[in-house]
This record gives sequence, structure tokens and C-alpha cells, in this order.
Amino acid sequence: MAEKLLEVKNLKQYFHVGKPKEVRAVDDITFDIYKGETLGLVGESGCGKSTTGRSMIRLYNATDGEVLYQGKNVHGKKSKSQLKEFNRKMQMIFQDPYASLNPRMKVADLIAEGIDIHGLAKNSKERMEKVHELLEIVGLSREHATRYPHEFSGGQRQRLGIARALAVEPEFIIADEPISALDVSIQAQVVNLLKKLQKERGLTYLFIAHDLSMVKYISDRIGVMYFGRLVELAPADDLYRNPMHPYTQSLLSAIPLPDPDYERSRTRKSYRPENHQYEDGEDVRMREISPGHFVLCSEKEFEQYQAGYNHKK
Amino acid sequence: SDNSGEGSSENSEGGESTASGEQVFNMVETAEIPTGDPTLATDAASFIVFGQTMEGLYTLDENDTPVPAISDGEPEISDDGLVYTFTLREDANWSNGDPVTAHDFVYSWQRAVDPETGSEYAYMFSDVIENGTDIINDEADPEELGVEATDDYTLEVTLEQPVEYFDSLLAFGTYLPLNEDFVEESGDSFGTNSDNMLANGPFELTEWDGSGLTWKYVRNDEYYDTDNVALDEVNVQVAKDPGTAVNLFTTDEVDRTAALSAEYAKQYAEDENAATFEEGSSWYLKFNQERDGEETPLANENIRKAIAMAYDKESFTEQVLSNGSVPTDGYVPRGLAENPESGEDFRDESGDLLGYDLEQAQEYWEQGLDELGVDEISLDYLSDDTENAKTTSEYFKSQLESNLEGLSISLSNVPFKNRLDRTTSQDYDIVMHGWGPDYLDPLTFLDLYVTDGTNNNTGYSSEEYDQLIEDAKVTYANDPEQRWEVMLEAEKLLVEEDTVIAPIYQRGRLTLIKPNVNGLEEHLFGPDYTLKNVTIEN
Amino acid sequence: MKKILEVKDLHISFHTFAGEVQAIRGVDFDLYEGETLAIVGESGSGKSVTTKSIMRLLPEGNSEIKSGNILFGDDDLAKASDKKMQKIRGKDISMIFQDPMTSLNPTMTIGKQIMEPLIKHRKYGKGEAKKRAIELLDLVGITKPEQRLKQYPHQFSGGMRQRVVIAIALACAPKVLIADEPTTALDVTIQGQILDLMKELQKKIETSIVFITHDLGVVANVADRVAVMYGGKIVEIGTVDEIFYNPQHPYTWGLISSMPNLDTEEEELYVIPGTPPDLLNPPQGDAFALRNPYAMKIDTEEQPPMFKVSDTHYAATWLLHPSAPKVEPPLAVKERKAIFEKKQAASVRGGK
Amino acid sequence: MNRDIEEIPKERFEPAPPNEGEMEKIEKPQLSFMKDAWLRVRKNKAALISLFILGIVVLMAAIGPYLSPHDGYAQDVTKNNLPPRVPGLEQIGIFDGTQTVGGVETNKYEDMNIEEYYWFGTDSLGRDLFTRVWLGTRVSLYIAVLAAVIDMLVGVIYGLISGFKGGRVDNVMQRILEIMSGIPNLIVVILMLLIFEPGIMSITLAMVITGWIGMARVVRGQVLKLKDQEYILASRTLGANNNRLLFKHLLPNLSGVIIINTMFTIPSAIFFEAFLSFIGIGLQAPAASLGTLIEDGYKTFQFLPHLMIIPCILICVILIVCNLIGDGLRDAFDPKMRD
Amino acid sequence: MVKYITKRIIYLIITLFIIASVTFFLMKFLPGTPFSNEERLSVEQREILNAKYGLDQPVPIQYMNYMLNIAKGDLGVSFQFDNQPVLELLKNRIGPSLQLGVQAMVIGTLLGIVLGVLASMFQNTWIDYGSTFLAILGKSIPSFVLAAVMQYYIGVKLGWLPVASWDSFASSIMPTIALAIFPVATAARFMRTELIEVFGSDYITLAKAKGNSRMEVAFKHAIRNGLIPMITVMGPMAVGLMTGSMVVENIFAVPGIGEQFVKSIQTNDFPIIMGTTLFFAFLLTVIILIIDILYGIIDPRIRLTGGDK
Ligand SMILES: Nc1ncnc2c1ncn2[C@@H]1O[C@H](COP(=O)(O)OP(=O)(O)OP(=O)(O)O)[C@@H](O)[C@H]1O
Ligand SMILES: Nc1ncnc2c1ncn2[C@@H]1O[C@H](COP(=O)(O)OP(=O)(O)OP(=O)(O)O)[C@@H](O)[C@H]1O
Ligand SMILES: [Mg+2]
Ligand SMILES: [Mg+2]
Repeated sequence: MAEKLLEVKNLKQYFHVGKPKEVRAVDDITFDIYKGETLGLVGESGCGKSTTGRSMIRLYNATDGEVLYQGKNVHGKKSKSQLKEFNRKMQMIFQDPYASLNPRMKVADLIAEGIDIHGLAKNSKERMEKVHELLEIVGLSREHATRYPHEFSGGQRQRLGIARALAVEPEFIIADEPISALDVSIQAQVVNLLKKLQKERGLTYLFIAHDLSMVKYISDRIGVMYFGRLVELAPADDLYRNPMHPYTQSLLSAIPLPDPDYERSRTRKSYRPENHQYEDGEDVRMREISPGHFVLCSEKEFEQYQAGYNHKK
Repeated sequence: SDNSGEGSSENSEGGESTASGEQVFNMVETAEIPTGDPTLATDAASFIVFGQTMEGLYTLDENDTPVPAISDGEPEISDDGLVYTFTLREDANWSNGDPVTAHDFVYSWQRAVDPETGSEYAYMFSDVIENGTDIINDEADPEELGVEATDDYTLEVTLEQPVEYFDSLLAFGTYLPLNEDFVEESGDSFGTNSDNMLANGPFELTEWDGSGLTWKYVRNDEYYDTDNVALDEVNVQVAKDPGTAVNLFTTDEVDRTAALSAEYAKQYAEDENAATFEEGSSWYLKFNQERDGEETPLANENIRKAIAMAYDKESFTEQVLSNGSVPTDGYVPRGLAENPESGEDFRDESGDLLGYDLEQAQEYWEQGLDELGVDEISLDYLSDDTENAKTTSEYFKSQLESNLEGLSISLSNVPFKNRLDRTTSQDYDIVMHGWGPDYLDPLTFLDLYVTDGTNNNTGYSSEEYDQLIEDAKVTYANDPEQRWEVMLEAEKLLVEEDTVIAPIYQRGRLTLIKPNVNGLEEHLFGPDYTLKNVTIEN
Repeated sequence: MKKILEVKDLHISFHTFAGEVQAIRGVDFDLYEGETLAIVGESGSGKSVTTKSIMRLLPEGNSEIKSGNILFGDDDLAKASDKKMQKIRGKDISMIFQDPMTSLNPTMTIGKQIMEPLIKHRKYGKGEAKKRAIELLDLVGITKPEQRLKQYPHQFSGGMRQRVVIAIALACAPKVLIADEPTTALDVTIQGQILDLMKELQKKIETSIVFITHDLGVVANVADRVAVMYGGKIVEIGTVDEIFYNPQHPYTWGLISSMPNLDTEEEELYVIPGTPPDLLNPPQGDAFALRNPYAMKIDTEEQPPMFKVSDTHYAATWLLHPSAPKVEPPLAVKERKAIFEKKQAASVRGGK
Repeated sequence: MNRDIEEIPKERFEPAPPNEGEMEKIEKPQLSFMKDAWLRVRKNKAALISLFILGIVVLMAAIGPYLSPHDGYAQDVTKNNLPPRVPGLEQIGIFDGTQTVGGVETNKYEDMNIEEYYWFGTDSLGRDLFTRVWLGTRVSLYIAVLAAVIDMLVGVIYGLISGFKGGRVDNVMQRILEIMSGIPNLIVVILMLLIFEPGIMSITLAMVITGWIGMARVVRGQVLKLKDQEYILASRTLGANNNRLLFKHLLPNLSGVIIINTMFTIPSAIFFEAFLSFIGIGLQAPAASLGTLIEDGYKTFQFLPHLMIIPCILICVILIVCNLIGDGLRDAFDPKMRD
Repeated sequence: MVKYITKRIIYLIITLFIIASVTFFLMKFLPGTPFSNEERLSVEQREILNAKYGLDQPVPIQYMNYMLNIAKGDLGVSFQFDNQPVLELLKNRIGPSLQLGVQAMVIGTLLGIVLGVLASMFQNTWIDYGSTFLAILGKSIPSFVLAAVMQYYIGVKLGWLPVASWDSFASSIMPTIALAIFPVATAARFMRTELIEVFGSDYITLAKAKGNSRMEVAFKHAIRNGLIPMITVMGPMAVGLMTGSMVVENIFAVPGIGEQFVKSIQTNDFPIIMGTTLFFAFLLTVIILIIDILYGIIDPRIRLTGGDK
């Protein structure tokens, strides 16, 4: 896990810059993603998870900061061929299985879109073969190639989305809440598929979700976002065992678990940003509390957290 | 003057007497009053108003004969026929109580010829009253016009040359008097609504806001002859749509419609309320011989003759117009002028000059085509865009195209003013042209086609013709018999020989009028009708 | 405990372009006083339709209650008149919907919307209703209620709107509160607050709650009893412990084991394969048969009846038939069962 | 019941055969979006009947003029203003050529010894109205379709560019639209027609000058909505260029609104042409459109009602069916109304 | 909000400026002068008059003068009515047009709303079909046809109402009806669609769940929400009315602006055409502006956030 595949440095993504309705959707976040790992990103709705993902894949032009993919800046000027190469390496899976497939395209064309754009098939026969292969990889059958997306169930659609992303053989996939719109019984299909693909192909994931138990299951490390900022980043187990930032704690305390006994004893913590009582100009940034475990905190808090951490251990 | 397709319209009366025995007459007009200023007036609707509200030195009687009005009897005329001395009646007053004096005429006439005023009918003074032309051309001052008030009730008029038809000019709207004080006081708003108008005739105009669709005439108590005016009130309503007018009539809301359009005329031809009247306007095709500096096919006389003889006027007037219009094979309309000796109508005497004759037409056509060395000719046909005009154009297109092989006609139906513009700039091949008299003399028609005449617009130029007209105007100014002869000759030359124009019909109009309305006088020229003598029976 | 609501053999169909959708195909359950019954099941299984039918809020025109009874007190709501229903709605039974963003009238002040049922059913005067509305807002934890009353929904955040909706629902202290996925659209933290609020209010007002969700975590948190729906039927019903620790129906097994909990470490999650049944042409046998790895021949031929597991626990699966072979449930279920047995043993011992 | 259950034979509890393949099978027959929409339209009886009627009208506009033995342009003023007479129907007392003139019912055909049948009667120049009505329908439809197509092209392109480019381009284009839509279209049309001679082309173009604005608006709105759809984002992450996005993704998804909008443009163009004819700036004679026929007929409506009523009925029918079809299409395409 | 209104007013001015400029230059292309029979005037007369009307100046200067005059509210002098300022003519005619317009708009909208409400409340019943059919008919029957038919049958045949006059309320009834069918149709159709959507929304279900009866749900909750967007179709409706008024006023001989406009078209009275054009454009843009502002005021979602739309 040593090789850094992706580095996000001080990424900022503002909307409507300079207007009264300016939104700081992503406000100065920094993290790395290692080759072959899954980084989970959680946080409440509107905290900027999707925006982070979309900035990373160039769907938005970052307001500030940089995203380095294998050391090369994603946002810099690029020639067409560089762009194409980049587009093949990084792919995205979307949240809404209904909105993410063009209703007017046949499944075959949907899946083959990347193949067409990048000219990955020499002829239509090869193209169809690839499509069938991809369909089978995601557990669908080749008969499905001639169907239209609205004929599929949510889970099937989501798998079509995955097949489409896989068509260009990417190394890195951003999965933006790929399961939150799905039924519980179907979520597992998708998660299993993602895991299987990761194992088979050495994929790297950024897995965005707000369902913490699923994130924990799939991720190696987890980042917690709050209002455009990353407040805590830690290996999955560590985060659950030692949530340091009060927002993380409140988040964890709120997730209901399918265990009546546990639920009966649950107490919730609420998070109030004003409790930090940061002073003006206080240096609040990510600090490493224990190896690989970063928390957004002030110097003062840093010490408290460290104390707390050790204590817990 | 130039007639638009539906330019002249009229109204009549009906009479409902109210309990108090008031005589009220309701009628329809087809257009708003454009102006209440007689000097600026150019169209029928305005002249109708002045016909009811004003009187000049002369006025028209029921036979369209000019008779003295404000003038107290016939004027004294100098032997050379150049100086007229009018004595005015002293009982004539304006509706504000001011007396009507000779100064009112002097003021009005000078105002009319003053180029600053921009009167489009100023030309009615040109070549008539001394210095008229020069003043209009800004070469003399308006004060130099040959008209003078020697005292309040004596008016001396000096003519440029003897004018046979001067009395009819005196009955014309532009020759009406104006009350100087009132006009000057009103300034720019003179004549823009009924408050800014004065009457010296049988009625006063009221409730006219300048562009409205309704107005009223009420009895003018200051009028010298008011005792002989029966009507107390006339309500006029504009209904531009012929159907609406007929509807108003059939529901007894009005007592008279304006002239009906062809379709309605046809429908009501047999109606007991229908009244037809032959207007003084003559309608014909006018051929443009020169367009954009080049000769058109119509410069060929045979082509012109062929076209002129190739349509069936009879079924046109009967089936298409059917509004009392009569086909004519000549130019000058019937009823306009009579032989000073025999009293025979000009039309009758001149006879049929150019009639429908298909064989003859086709012969001419072949000949013309041969001469031009072509087998096909396409021509523009210009006309108004009124309903009648459109139907008419379609009729002529179809007639001409089917009767003359190789002729194709393309129609352009444009608004009246466009038609005039295009005619003036000779931007047409054939135009449907109507002309109504400005005064009661064949010259008002014949005068048009002299070389470079303002309304010639055909490129026609004939020394012979010019000479005939000159003779009629000047040479025989004091010799009515000779004059008559040359005018007959001129018409013949124009129509039969040179075929500058192709006569079609003399327009008639059909109106609906309630049978209990009597005494409505219709006119060939000037106001379409006068209401002074209307009475309503109960 | 007293039954407050009995649903008996309910069948509901929708008439659509494509044909008749048999959305509910024989649902039976009882609701007891003061309890919370959670209904879980996957999308389209008929949860909303069931509860809407209790309120008789199914879309007019294309829906039809084909048969069955909904007994509430002396009335059969399945057949009650509109007048009758209007009296019951908002007073005896009220409802909370999934999407707080759209369930308030955007052009009416919050105050008016809360006062409406009070004026309607309690015949309160304006002033009185307003006072009560302020109390209610206070009760659901909205600060400065006096000012808030005059505001419009768009001035409230999602969580607050859901509180307002709860306030409206509870205004007349109904006997039954139906909550159709009241927290699905909310963030986990806010969801937690709303759940706590509902539990707290339930105690105060002593109302019974029908709580619909497909989040088993939420069920574990709020429910006393749980009904699991699949394909327009209740396939298993029991107390929360019975369902979570001793599930009998293979669908429930799938549901429970396909969710990782915080300790799940297995490489693969348990998967319920396939897709939900098409209710336009419901299968002749068990609707779950096609996706059921334990399916037997009879499953494809005949619908299973409800088999009694305990006094409170029933499940509709042929696996409970004495002739059926014993099958191994998924690992996660087995672990849970172990806990259940331990618990029972403990309670038996404790009982003694 | 319990007993029954007990008695179920054992063999029925054997494991069912595995059904791996079955599970992901889609039962429903294959349906493309368009086919699906068509099915919906088909369910809408009003729209279907309308479509049928429109088909007949279009067919008649094409062949109608040749069905009658008379020429639509040939005049015969001796046979003018005839009321309709249809063989067969005349026996039952309708369309028998009778007409009320000045309060008296007469049969013009008999009075004038006319042998021919004019199914819709004749106009004031004796032209066969049946032929003219279909010729007029042809012209009206032609103008309307032409206007609708040009509107569509201009509007779609403008809307696409505006919505797709977004940002400043969109801003400027929107301002232009906003200003243009402040101009009353009627007046623009009239001004245009005062300058260019009224002919089919100039009338069409005059209508198009402002007509495309509606389409541009709708398309832009849709594009704005669509372009943030995840499938567009997905395509972009795959490296699709703008052309691909526009033609493969946006346009096909816009087709619904475009069709609906166009379907509603047609009747309004027909209406507008009729209106222009009515205020006297329509087509030049002898070209006839339904509008000019109505205008002609209107003048004599009171005693020759057939001259106005027949083209009127036709225009109303066309407008009604177009509107109904438009409605039907909207219901079919509009996902909001889907169930 | 203030900023929004200012912005809109600036657009309005730009729009009018463009319209004025376009009409001015179009007029320069068109034949026609203030003189009805120009050829009768002598060259000198013409020059003097041209100077008087400023027509001797180079076109750019004429343009500037024209624009300045417009800014001062001077729209020039009619060709057809000698010496009559266009503004005056418009003023004379505005009354009846406004009366008709307002009557038609109010009656049409109210009736349309009622029809729309009924149709949506009784969706897919004969009431719905009936009202939908009426609405489509209203949209499909040209107002001039309706006007002609009414005039003949109601005015002439039955004699119930004045055929064509403008002197009493009775004479405004038929023109109002002829004009109102368009707003009726528009309002009914819009209202129906809008309400069907509203009726399907969650808050209506909640309103039902509170125990409101059908009527209460419709009147207390639904209609207001359906009515708010209704305001947005008022603009197009106003345009429709303007169009309609041209022929309807003509047929019923109503002394209104539309009637005058048609006459001006037919007589090439360009100053009136231009003046009316500007006036219509002004009216229309102002109506749209008012509607937008009204929308903001009535819809609490916009009112309170001041959001610009
Ligand atoms: N294109 C955009 N223009 C303007 N604002 C945007 C845009 N995209 C996102 N935002 C805003 O940025 C913020 C972060 O949005 P984002 O979609 O990244 O949140 P999220 O964490 O993905 O939320 P969710 O869990 O709901 O998906 C939100 O306030 C959102 O309104
Ligand atoms: N108005 C309707 N018209 C037609 N079918 C309907 C309608 N409402 C519901 N259905 C059908 O009834 C079935 C049950 O729907 P229901 O809304 O009760 O599901 P649910 O369990 O609440 O699902 P979710 O978890 O998605 O809310 C579905 O198959 C659905 O398609
Ligand atoms: Mg997101
Ligand atoms: Mg539901």
C-alpha cells in the first residue's frame, strides 16, 4: 500500500464565486489515495462529498489546489490525447441508477460508449464481444444488450453503470454513493461486485457514502467530511474504535444498527461546531494523532485528542 | 380625384321620430373622419362632413348643379370672364355667432395656397385664380392671390384665365370659407375634433374626438336657412365591415347603410330598401408603357388594344360587382357634363369607344406578339387590397389569361397609398385606376393624360392630345361649343385610337335606406350626399 | 394488550396502462395499543399501499380495495364513508410522510398548517389553537415557536420540517400514528434526533405507531414488533427480537445477512439474488421462490400459509412445514440465532 | 387447514431445480422509448382519433383538389355563389343546393339550370369551393409545417447552444431572448409583412422571426436540466466530446419536448396565418389558404354561410386535432404523468 | 428584489429602444409620407412640408430626433388624421380597448380557473372531458370566427345584444366573450395541469390525512398553489388579447386601439403603426414585469428569500 496513486492537495471548489450565494462546497481538503485501496468518504448530505469526487475527475474545474494522479496534475492544461488517457484511468460510478443511464440508448451502446470514444474495438464484432463480456462480468446476460435501461431494476442498472466504467479498463474508480438508492437486499450485489472487481483487477476506489456500516465494510481508510472540510481521516477500524473529532463521534453515535439489543442501549451525541471555541487565527488543520489517523484540530485540541487516543488504547 | 376602391361612401338617414316629434337620423359610414380642416381635407369622409356643416359661395343642388349659397345670387362677371364679383348674403353666420364675411373667403383661400399649409388640394386654385400657381410654387406671397374683400360682403375674384366650370369649384370643399379668428385661435388643433370646428351650414358636427368611430350632426341654429332643415340630429357610426353595417340596418339601429360591398349589394339588389346611385367615378385599366426607363410590352398599341377588348365587362359588373355599377366603353362618366347646346350627355355623345370583342382582341394580340417577337408576356397587375379590388383583380387575371394565350398576370394587391406610390413611380404594368371628378367638366378626366401630367404616369405622350387639351383649356375657353368638340375628340383619341386606358365601368353604389327617409341628395362630386333636405316620415 | 387496529386479508389492486397491479395480496396484521409496529420490506413490496389504505388515501380512480377488512374500533375502514374517514383522519389516525421537503404546503404558514386539525377536530378557537400550536412546536423541539408559526415551510430545514409534520400528526393526540419512512430522506444525525423524538412523544401521548422503513437499523431502534413484507404480503411477523435473532423466512434471512454490521469481516456479503416479483403477473406459488436458494418444488406451485413459530411469531414459508427438510441459514443468521437462544435460556432461567 | 398442510406429500418438498438464468430475466417484451411512447399515445383515444383525422386532412390536402371535376382557379361568374350540392345527399334534403336569398328559399341550381354538382358550392367568382378548400388546406398546412420546422431548427440550435455552453454565453443569449420576447410577435410579423410582399415565404419567415423563441426556451431549460444528469456526467468522464454529448445524449432526450412543442407550433401557425389574412395582410390572391378563404367567406357569411363555415370547420378541426395530438404526445412523453 | 426590478426595468428600456429603432428603420424602407397624395403637391410645397416634419434631415439626425421625441412621449403625427398627434389618438382609443381587455381577462381567467379546477377535481370524468374539450375548442376557434357567428346569430337573428356599437355595457358583452375564449381556454388548461400536479403532491395527501374534505383540500390547499404559477400565463394571455382585439374590435366597431391599428396597417399610417407598436411593446413588457414582480410577492418561496428567478 505504499504507492500513492492520487494526491489531493488543498483542493477547493467554490460555486458562484464572488456572488452573494457563493457556496464553498469543498474548502481546502488534502488527502492521498494509495494504489489498490478503498478510501471511504462519509459525511452528511451537502457536505461536499460528491463535489470532491467530481473535482477529482475534472467534472468541475477546481477553484484552487491540485489533484495529482500518479504525480501529474489532473486539472492542468492537457492535450486531447492526454485527456483521453486520463479519462481511461479514472472512472466514476454514480448514485442514481435511474439518472445515470441515458434512457434513449440501448444497453450495448451505453456500455460501449467508452469503447467507442477511445476506439478500443477494431470492429463491431469485437465491440459486441466486449459488451457481452462486460455484461457477464457484472452478472448480467448477453441478452440484455439489446434492452433499454428503463427495463432494468435498480440493482441491475447500477451494475450496468459499473460495466460502463469498466469498459475503458480504469485503474481508479470514484463510486459516488453507488448503493444508497438501492434496496437493502440489492446493495450487497453491488458491493460484492465492487469488491470482487477490486481483487481481480487491482482497482483503487474512492467510495462515497453516508451509510457507515457499508463504508466500514468496504473501505480500508475512511475520511469524514463536514461542511466542505475533511475533519478526520483514519483507517476504517481505527476510526470506529477511536473516533476523535466530535463530529465523527456524533455521526457514529447516530448510525442505527440492525441489532435491537445494541439499539436499546444507544445514546446519541450531538455535534455543535461552536463547542470548539476556536479563537480567531487559531491554526486549525489536519494533524496526525497516531500513525495514519488525522484529525482536524487546533494545537490545543491536538493534545487533548492525543491524550484521549492513548487513553482509549 | 383618385378613387380608392371603396373611397366614397355615404350615409343616409332613417327617421325615427321620438315622442316629441324630433327628427333623428341614424346612419353608417365606412371610415373615420381624417380631418375637420377643409383646407387639408383630401378624402370623401371629410368632404361629407363639410357638405353637412359648411357652405361656400356655391353649393350643389339635388341635380348636382352648383347654385349660389353664401353668395347672394349670381356674381357679376367681367366680359373677359376673368373677374367675378360676389355679393355675400348678410344673414349667414358661423355657429359661434360671427357673421360669415368676404374676409373669411380671402383668409381661407390664401391659407389653402400657402405652401406652408401643405394643402394637397391647393392645386384646385392653380391655373384658376390669379397667381395661384406661383404662390403654391413659393414664387409669390399668398396675399397676392387674386381674391379681395372689397367690403365685408363683397368679394372680388380675379382668375388666371376664364374657367368654364368655376361655379362647380366654388362648391368644392377647398373653396369653403374659414373664420380667421377661430382658426388662428385653435392653432394646430384646428379641425382635430368637433370642439375645434365651426359650422356655417345646416348642421354642426359634435361628439367627434378626432379619430372616433361615432359622431353626430345637430341642427345649426345659426344657419340662415335653418327653418328649412328638418333633421334635429344625425348619429353617425363607422362600421368598416359591410356585414356589420347591414346587421345594424336590419336590426333597425340605423336608417341607412353606406355603399354595400359587392357581395352584399348582390344580395340586396332586389331589396325594397335598396337604392342605387351612379357615381361620377370612372374605372379603367391604365397601361404603363415605360417602366424603369424601358418600354414595356404595353408600349405596343396592339397589345394594349388586345387587352382592352379581352374582358367581359358586362358579366363583371353584373356578377362580380352587382352594385349598380355600369359597364362603359368610354372614359368620361355619364352624368358629368352636357352638351352646352343640345343638352346631350357627354358619354352618350361620345359613344362606345372600346368594347368587349374577343375575336378582335385575339387578332390584335397575335399581331402585337408578332411585332414584339414573343409568344408570352407576363404583366404585373396592381390594385388596391380591398375586398372588391381583390375579387376584381382575380376576375381580370382569369379573364385576360384565359382569353389571351400567352399572357400571364401576377397580382399585387396593396393598400391604397402604396398603389398611388407605385403608380406615381410607374412601378407597375397594369393598374386598376379609378378617377372621380374634381369639378363638373370632362376636363377633370381628360386633363390627366397630357404629356407629363402629374397623374398620367403611363409614359403616354401625344402632341395631338396635348394640343386638344390646350385648346379645351385655353383656346376655346370662351367658346363652349368648340370646347365640347375638342373634348370629344380627345376622349376618342385617348381611348379608341391610342388606347392609353381600357375603360371598364362607371361605379355605382347600392345603399340600403329606410323607406320613410326622404330628401337625401347624392352627388357625383364633392360630398357624396347632403342631408339638408332630409325629412323623416312617421 | 388491546388491539386497536386489525387488518384482515387485505387485497388491493391498481389499474394501470399495463394491466392490474396486485399490490397487496392478502395482508393480515394487528396493531396493539401503545406499541410500535415496524413494517420492513423492499421497495415495491406494498408497505406504503398498506398503510395508505388504512387512511384510505390511495389515489382515487385507479386503486381498488378488492377485499378484506380494516377494523378500527367499531368501524371497518375499508368500507367506511368519506365523511367517516374525514372524522378519523388527523384525529384518530394520522400520518407522517417520507419527504419532509414536499409534505408541507409551501404557500401556507406553518402555524396555519398545525392549527388546521385542531380547529377541525377539536373545535378549538383560533387563539386556543394557536396556543396549542406553540406548545406543539415546543414539544417537537423547535425553538422560538411564536415566530416560527408565522413562517413558511421553505424557511425550515429538512429536519425541522419533519418535526413540524410530526407536530401536525400529533396535534390531536391520535390513537394511531402511521409513519411512512419518516427519516429516509434525512441525514443520519437528524434521523437519530427524529427517532428519539418520536419515541419520546409516543410515551407522552400513548399512541400506537406503524413505522415503515427499509432500514433495519431503524427498525431495531424503534420497533416493538416487526412485519416483513415481500411481494404484497407479510411474510414474517414477530417481536423485534424474534425477527432479528430468530428469523424464519429465507427473505428475512437474506435481509439480515446482506447488511454488514460494524464487525462484519467476511470477504463476501450474503446476496439475495435476482429481482423482486412483477406484481402485474404475480407468480402462482411463493413470490420469493425465484430468489430463494432454499426453494422447494412446492414453493413454485403453492403459496405458503402463515406458520406459527411462537405466540407472537409467524412466518409464511414452506420451510416451516414439518415435512420440509431442515436447512442451514446463512452464517450471520446462525450467529444471531445463537444470541437468541442464549437470551431465551437466560430468560427461562431468570423466569424460574 | 393445518391438517391439509400436514398431508402435503413429501416429494413436493424436494429442492426446486436451480434457476440461475431465470433470475435476471426480464419478462416484459422489449420496448424502446419511442415504442413505449407510441403505446401510450395509442391508449389515448382522443389522440388516436385525432391522428386519424389529421391523416385524412393531409391526404385530402394532397389529393382533394383532383377529386373534384372542377378547377380551383377557373372562374365562371355565371355559376358563382352556388350553395353546396352533393349527389346522393341531396335526396335527403341536405346539400341539395337550396339557399335562402332575401328570405326566400330557392334552389339556385334549378333556377339557373346548372347540371354540375359543386360539393361545397362556389365562390363569388364561380370557382369550385371544394377544390379551393383543399388547396387552401394544403397552403395552410405547408406554411404551418414550414414555420414549425424552421422554428424547431432555430429554436433547438439556439436553446442547445445557450443551455449547453452555459455561463457567459448563456447569459448573453438569455438576455437577447428576454429582450426579443418583449417584442410583441404580432407586431413584428405585421411590420415584416409591410416590407416584404405577403407570400408564403414571407409569411412563414415573419412568423419564424419570433416563433422560435418558445422552442429555444424550452430546449434550453431541458438542456440545463439534462446536462447535469448523471448520464451526461458519466459520458464526460469517459471523455466524450461535445458533439457526442449533444447528438448522442442531449438531442435524443430532447426529442420528446421538441416533438410536443412542434406539434403545438403547427396549430398556432395555422391560426396566425388565418389571423393575418383576416386583418388583410395575408396571402395574395389568387393563392388561397384557409385563412384567406375564411376572410373571403366572412364578408358574405350572412347569406352564403357555406363560404366561411366550410373552411372554418376545417381550420377548427385541424387546430383541435393538432392540440389533441399534442396533448396526447405530452402525456406520452412527459415522465411526470407516467404511471 | 429592488435590484431585480431595476435590472428588469433596464431590460424593458433596452427592449423598447430596440423596438423603436427597428420600427424607425423599417419605416425608412417603406413607401409613404405624411401626405396622402403627394404627387399633388408642388415641389416647393413638398420641401416646406418636409422641413416642417424634419424629413429633410439626414437619416441619423431624423433617428435621433425621433428617439428624443419618443423619450418626451411625442410619437409624431398621424398620416391619416391630419395634425393629430399619435399619442392623442392612442389616448382616445385606449379606453374601450382597456375595458374590453380587462373584462375579457378577468372573466376569461375566472371562468378558466373554475373550469380548470372542476376538471382537475373530477379528473377523467365527463366534467373533465367536457371542460378539456371546451378549452381545446376555445384554443382552436379563431376569435374572429366566433365574433362573426355571434354577431349574426345573437345580434341579428335573436336581437338580444347590440350588433355593433359602443355605447353601453351591453355592447361590450359580445366582444368580451369573443375575446375571453382564449383566456378561458388557456387558464382552464393551465389550471388543470397545474392542479393535477398539485393534487398529486405530498402536502395534499397530508392535507387529506388531516381529515379535510375534498372541497377543503381543493379550496384551502390546492387552488392557491395552482393559482400562483397561473400568473405566469397572464403575459401570453395579454398578448393573445391584443391580437384578438384587432379583429374583434373591427367586427363589433369598437373604437379601440386594435381597430385603429388595423386601419393604419391598411392605410400605411406609419406613425400610428409605430406608435401602437411601441405602445403595445411597452404595455406587454410592463405587464410581464408586473407579473414577475407579482409572482415574487404572491409566492412566499420567492418573496421571503428574495431569490431571483
Ligand atoms: N453545480 C453546483 N452549483 C452550485 N452549488 C453546488 C453545485 N454542486 C453542488 N453544490 C453545492 O455544494 C454543496 C456540496 O454538494 P455535494 O453534492 O458535494 O454534497 P454531498 O456531500 O455529495 O451531498 P449528498 O450526500 O446529498 O450527495 C451543497 O451545498 C450543494 O448545494
Ligand atoms: N398509484 C399507483 N398506481 C399503480 N401502481 C401503484 C401505485 N402505487 C403503488 N403501486 C404499486 O404498488 C406496489 C407497492 O407499492 P408501495 O408504494 O406500497 O411500495 P413500498 O413498499 O412502499 O415501496 P417503497 O419502499 O419504494 O416506498 C408497487 O409495485 C407499485 O408499483
Ligand atoms: Mg452527493
Ligand atoms: Mg413507500
